[in-house]
Amino acid sequence: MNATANGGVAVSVPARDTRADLTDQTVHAAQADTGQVDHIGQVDQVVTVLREQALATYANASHAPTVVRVSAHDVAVEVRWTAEARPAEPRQTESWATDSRAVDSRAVDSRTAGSRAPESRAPQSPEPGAAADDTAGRFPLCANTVGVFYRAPEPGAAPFVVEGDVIAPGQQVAIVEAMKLMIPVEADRAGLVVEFLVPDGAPVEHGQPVLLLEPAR
Amino acid sequence: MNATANGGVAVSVPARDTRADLTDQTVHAAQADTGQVDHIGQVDQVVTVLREQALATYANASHAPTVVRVSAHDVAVEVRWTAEARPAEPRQTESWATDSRAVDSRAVDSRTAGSRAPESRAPQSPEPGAAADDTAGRFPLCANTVGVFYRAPEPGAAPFVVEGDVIAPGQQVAIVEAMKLMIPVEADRAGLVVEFLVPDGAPVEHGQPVLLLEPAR
Amino acid sequence: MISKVLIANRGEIAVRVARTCREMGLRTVAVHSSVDRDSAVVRMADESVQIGPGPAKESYLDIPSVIEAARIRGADAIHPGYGFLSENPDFAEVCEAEGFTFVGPPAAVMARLGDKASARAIMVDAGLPLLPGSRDALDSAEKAAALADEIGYPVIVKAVAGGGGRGMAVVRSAADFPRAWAKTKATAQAVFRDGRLYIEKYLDSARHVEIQVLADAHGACVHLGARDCSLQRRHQKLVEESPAPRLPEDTVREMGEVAVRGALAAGYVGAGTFEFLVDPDGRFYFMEVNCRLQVEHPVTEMVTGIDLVREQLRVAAGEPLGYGQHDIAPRGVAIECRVNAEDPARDFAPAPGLLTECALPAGPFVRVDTHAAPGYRIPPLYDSLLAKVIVWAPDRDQAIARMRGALAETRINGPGVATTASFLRDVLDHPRFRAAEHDTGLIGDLTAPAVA
Amino acid sequence: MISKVLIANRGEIAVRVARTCREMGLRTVAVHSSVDRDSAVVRMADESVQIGPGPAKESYLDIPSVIEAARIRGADAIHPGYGFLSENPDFAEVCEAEGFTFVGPPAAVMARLGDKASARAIMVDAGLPLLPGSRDALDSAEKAAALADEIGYPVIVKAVAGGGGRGMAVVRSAADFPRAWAKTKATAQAVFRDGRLYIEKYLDSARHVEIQVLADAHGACVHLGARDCSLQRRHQKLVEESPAPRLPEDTVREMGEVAVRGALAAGYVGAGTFEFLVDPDGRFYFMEVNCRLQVEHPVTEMVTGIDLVREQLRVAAGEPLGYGQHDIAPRGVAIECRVNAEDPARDFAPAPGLLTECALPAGPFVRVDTHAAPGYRIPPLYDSLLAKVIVWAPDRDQAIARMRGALAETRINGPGVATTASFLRDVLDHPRFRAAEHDTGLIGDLTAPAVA
Repeated sequence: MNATANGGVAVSVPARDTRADLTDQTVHAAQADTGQVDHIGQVDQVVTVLREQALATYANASHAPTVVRVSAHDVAVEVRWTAEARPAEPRQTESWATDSRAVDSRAVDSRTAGSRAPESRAPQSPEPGAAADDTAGRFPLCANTVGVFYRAPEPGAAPFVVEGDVIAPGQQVAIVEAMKLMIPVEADRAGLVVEFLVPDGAPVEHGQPVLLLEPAR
Repeated sequence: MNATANGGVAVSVPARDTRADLTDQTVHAAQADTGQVDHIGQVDQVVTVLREQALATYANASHAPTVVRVSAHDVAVEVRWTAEARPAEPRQTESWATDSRAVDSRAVDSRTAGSRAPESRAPQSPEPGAAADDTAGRFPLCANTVGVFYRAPEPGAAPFVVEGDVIAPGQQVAIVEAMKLMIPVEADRAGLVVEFLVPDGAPVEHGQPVLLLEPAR
Repeated sequence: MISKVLIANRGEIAVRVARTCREMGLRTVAVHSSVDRDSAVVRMADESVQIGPGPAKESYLDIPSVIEAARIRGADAIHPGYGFLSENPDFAEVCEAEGFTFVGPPAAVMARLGDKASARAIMVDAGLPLLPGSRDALDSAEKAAALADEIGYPVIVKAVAGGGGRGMAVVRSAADFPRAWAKTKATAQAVFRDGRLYIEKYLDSARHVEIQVLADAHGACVHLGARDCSLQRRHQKLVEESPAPRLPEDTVREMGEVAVRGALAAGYVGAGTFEFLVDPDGRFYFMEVNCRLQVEHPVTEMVTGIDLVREQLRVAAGEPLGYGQHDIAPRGVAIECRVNAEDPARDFAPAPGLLTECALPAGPFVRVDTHAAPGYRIPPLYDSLLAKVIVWAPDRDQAIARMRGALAETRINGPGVATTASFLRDVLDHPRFRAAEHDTGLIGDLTAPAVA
Repeated sequence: MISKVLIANRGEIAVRVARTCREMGLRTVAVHSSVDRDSAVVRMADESVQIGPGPAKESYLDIPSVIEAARIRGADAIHPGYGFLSENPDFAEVCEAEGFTFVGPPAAVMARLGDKASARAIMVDAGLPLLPGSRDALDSAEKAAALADEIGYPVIVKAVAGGGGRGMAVVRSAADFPRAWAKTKATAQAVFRDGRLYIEKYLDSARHVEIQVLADAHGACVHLGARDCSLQRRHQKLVEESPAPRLPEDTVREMGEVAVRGALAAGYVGAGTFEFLVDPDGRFYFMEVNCRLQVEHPVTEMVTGIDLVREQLRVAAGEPLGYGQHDIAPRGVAIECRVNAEDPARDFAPAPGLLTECALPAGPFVRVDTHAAPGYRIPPLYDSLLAKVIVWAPDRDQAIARMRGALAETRINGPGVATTASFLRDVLDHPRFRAAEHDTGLIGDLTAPAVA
């Protein structure tokens, strides 16, 4: 962006409207009301800059935006993508990967967690080998039934596993009590226990992440 | 379009599917309310630049966007794709140019024609100087009121104009009879009469193309 | 006989009329401005004609274009909807002269009832109660003040040529009278170029209650009960219901009887509405006749089961009503909320734009009349009514609960778009509305800045 | 008292139940499979619990998961909708045992009525007419043939354990009987591992007419008139209406009376449906009781004004009905069409997929019950019911015209998606349906390949 672009190029992420189910994250740049770009050649240059900025914004967003709009003075570029038509093979998928979700799910209520749950009854974890940030490679273990989550086989007993333990595939790490049945929660793959995502004795739903693991080194 | 035509830069009017509200490829330029870009040649150049920018944005996006909008001053180009009707090869976009539409409008029924009618009561014509096929530069003259279209001032009289005539801005070319009033249809700009699009004595609606013209050489 | 109806309107009412025409096997012609070329009624109608550019004056209000559209499409009847040309006696007259059946009362009846003075004269003769007042213009401030003393304060001074809330002043004491009179006269002279004034008793706490009547061309006339339209914001109705809550049955019957008497006296044919003010003691006063379908007609339909547009068309075609007052049996309670594209946070400024989301309520006893859908672009040129949400229930509490749920389901969004949906929910929750103790002042109280 | 209701279902009925709960001020818990996590009821409910993966067996049919969901969310009542667990006496029993109010009849009543033999015994004792037949299993082909001679051909041979159209054979003459008996016995043994058979009189031209009953826990019971559900395709209802057309009022009243008598005899509580076959002479025969809300319950709601889900919840909470038979005053005609995601052009194969367009009808006296919306992806795992379009009108002709219009407004599209909407329009146009002379064979006649 050249020196004439001092009208301000705002790139901001507005808070999501609580009612707008169809809207997604929006990266939006406010329009500058003043200033003029005089010559066509200059317009071309400015638009080129804006376009590159728009696409770079898209590429670097942690989640796929649906609208990117950048403008300077009275020149603007806006690009929209529809939610349904997400690419099958996105180059940037890694940055949108689900790794952060398991971590986030502590904070979200059960409803939101439920809506993110994986499809299968078997414990699942997101795509391995994802991005290289500090949660790299972490994956959740999910409850396979609705019920009450317990870390120990009975009150007062030692927990099945604790943070820092390395667990093996098939190893029992917790139980979910459903209609007085004690249903074991077992690891589907090996890993190091990073953190429990659900407190002892808390209700869980099917597919809710209960344990955060990382690859055992 | 001449220097006085600063009321709007219509790159095209979208074809309307009778049922699909959301669909249809649309190449649309926002109407300029103020006369910031004064000369039509300049508008043409600006639109060309913006259009190329829009298509470049599309081509360089890692995923197909659904809307690309670029604007400079009060001139804008917006390109939309629907999820269903995404072009396989975005470089074909230039074939969406409007030239063929005026010709097609002979075939469409009045309802469709109505749906393509320009917004203003003043006769309008599409953007000149587009692609270089054999209909290059042709533009329609539209009825400005609902009524019955007549080519001659009275039954048996000679028609106001015939195919091949060169007409001047303001020249009467036909009449529309509405509630026994004879409302003249006048040319808004000079041109060579290529063809009448509506038979003598046929009903027409507001905005319906009645005459096809091409620039007088 | 009618076989093809031109719908001389737009928006939800055009769709509403088209639906009934379709059910009756009548062909439809939609007319539209260039802005509305992709509108719902254009898609729904059998044929359409673009009659002009966006501004209503050059399209929906342009009589020659509407008439010519009817002619070139071979329509034999014209339904005017509400607003636009619906209460224009000239239009009704041109329709008649040009051989089209106007779906509404005869032009001459419309003209008589559209003029305040002649309407009042007809209704007084028919025995309808009017607010105490002068009825006719008073030629001096002294005479007016004497009359005001006689009928008792507060009184309202009104311009004969007034309307839309302008050219009127409420006077609460004899001391204030001369000044208010002079000031209103000056305003009337300036605004309407007609300084004539009259006075009426002013009701501080009044409810707006109206009676729907239906009359055929053979002398039969029935009423379909009352609608309470007291929930208004600056004379715009927001919420309407039928029956009128907390209004004794006897009062409603009496209002219905005088409305029928008035309609017969005026030679009314078609669907019409008699507006009354009702004071806190249940006394009612005739205000005016609306010579057309009302926006709020669905609440009457929901409680009576009668399709008013169907009846309009039948009567316009010369058919007899075929039923009498004793056949009308309203059931339950219906409420309508008008969802407008207005922003309550910005003093109800119009908030048009593209609807990226348009989820409307549905389910048991919920009706929506609208022209909106996802992808619809609300043009800024016309009125802001976007959708009417109507519910029915056996009683008022259930109807309110149902409406709250329906409004909660309503999700209308888009860049720049705002609606009154959530404001309406707040209104429904107001204790005075819940208790049906509201009057026409409620919304003013709700939205007015708090004063000490 | 009920204050929080878990809705143990999905699709349109879950939305339907949630709406009434909301209107009654009851909190709602939606349960859903992982596939349905973004469904309409999940958005509408106050809370939601994912109870399992997509397959219904591991989610909607998994009793422990549903019960546990109710427990962890503190629900005090469970509404089962229709299908899934709604007629499972074990589920009703577990609900009772675990301290949840099951919104339906008591488990023991459901068990008795769910068993054909015990249901028939109760109803015979209560004086309901049954088709002539053996009622109980017959232990030899000879005895069966003798009985068939006695009741007269045609007869139908049915497996005691049969259902869903399997394990039955129509026999038209004594000569064919032995072979049909042997073959049906072999099929029954193979399919149901139970070779017991019984026989009944077979009606060639029968209408399926059912009576809606409502009973409280204090011995009060009313019926809400009849529904005609004769328009079926392979035992799947497509179009339902109330009242049953061309059925004399006396017949309907008599059917209603015996249904109430049967419900009281069975100790029924809640909303239930008595199914009858009606022969061309107007004689009716009890078939079975459906111990739940029916898919077609809206047509009864539209003519009576009674919200059946509300009544179910009130009765389940122990409230008395509070009204008697003379308070029920059906008005007009209601018709329901089931819009299924099936392709009539491919023998009604399921046609699920993403809905890129989902425009549903609206307007006067049109109701839509659905969970679908633009952007909804119909999962292939569950039944194909996408939307129920219900209309009301003063008479049947107007109702049919209104339904035709409503179906014409229905635009549901998406890659791979097909619906029965236009097929239903054709059905409505069939002269036999128009004349109400159709029976359960009409759709078979419509869709069967023409034979010489």
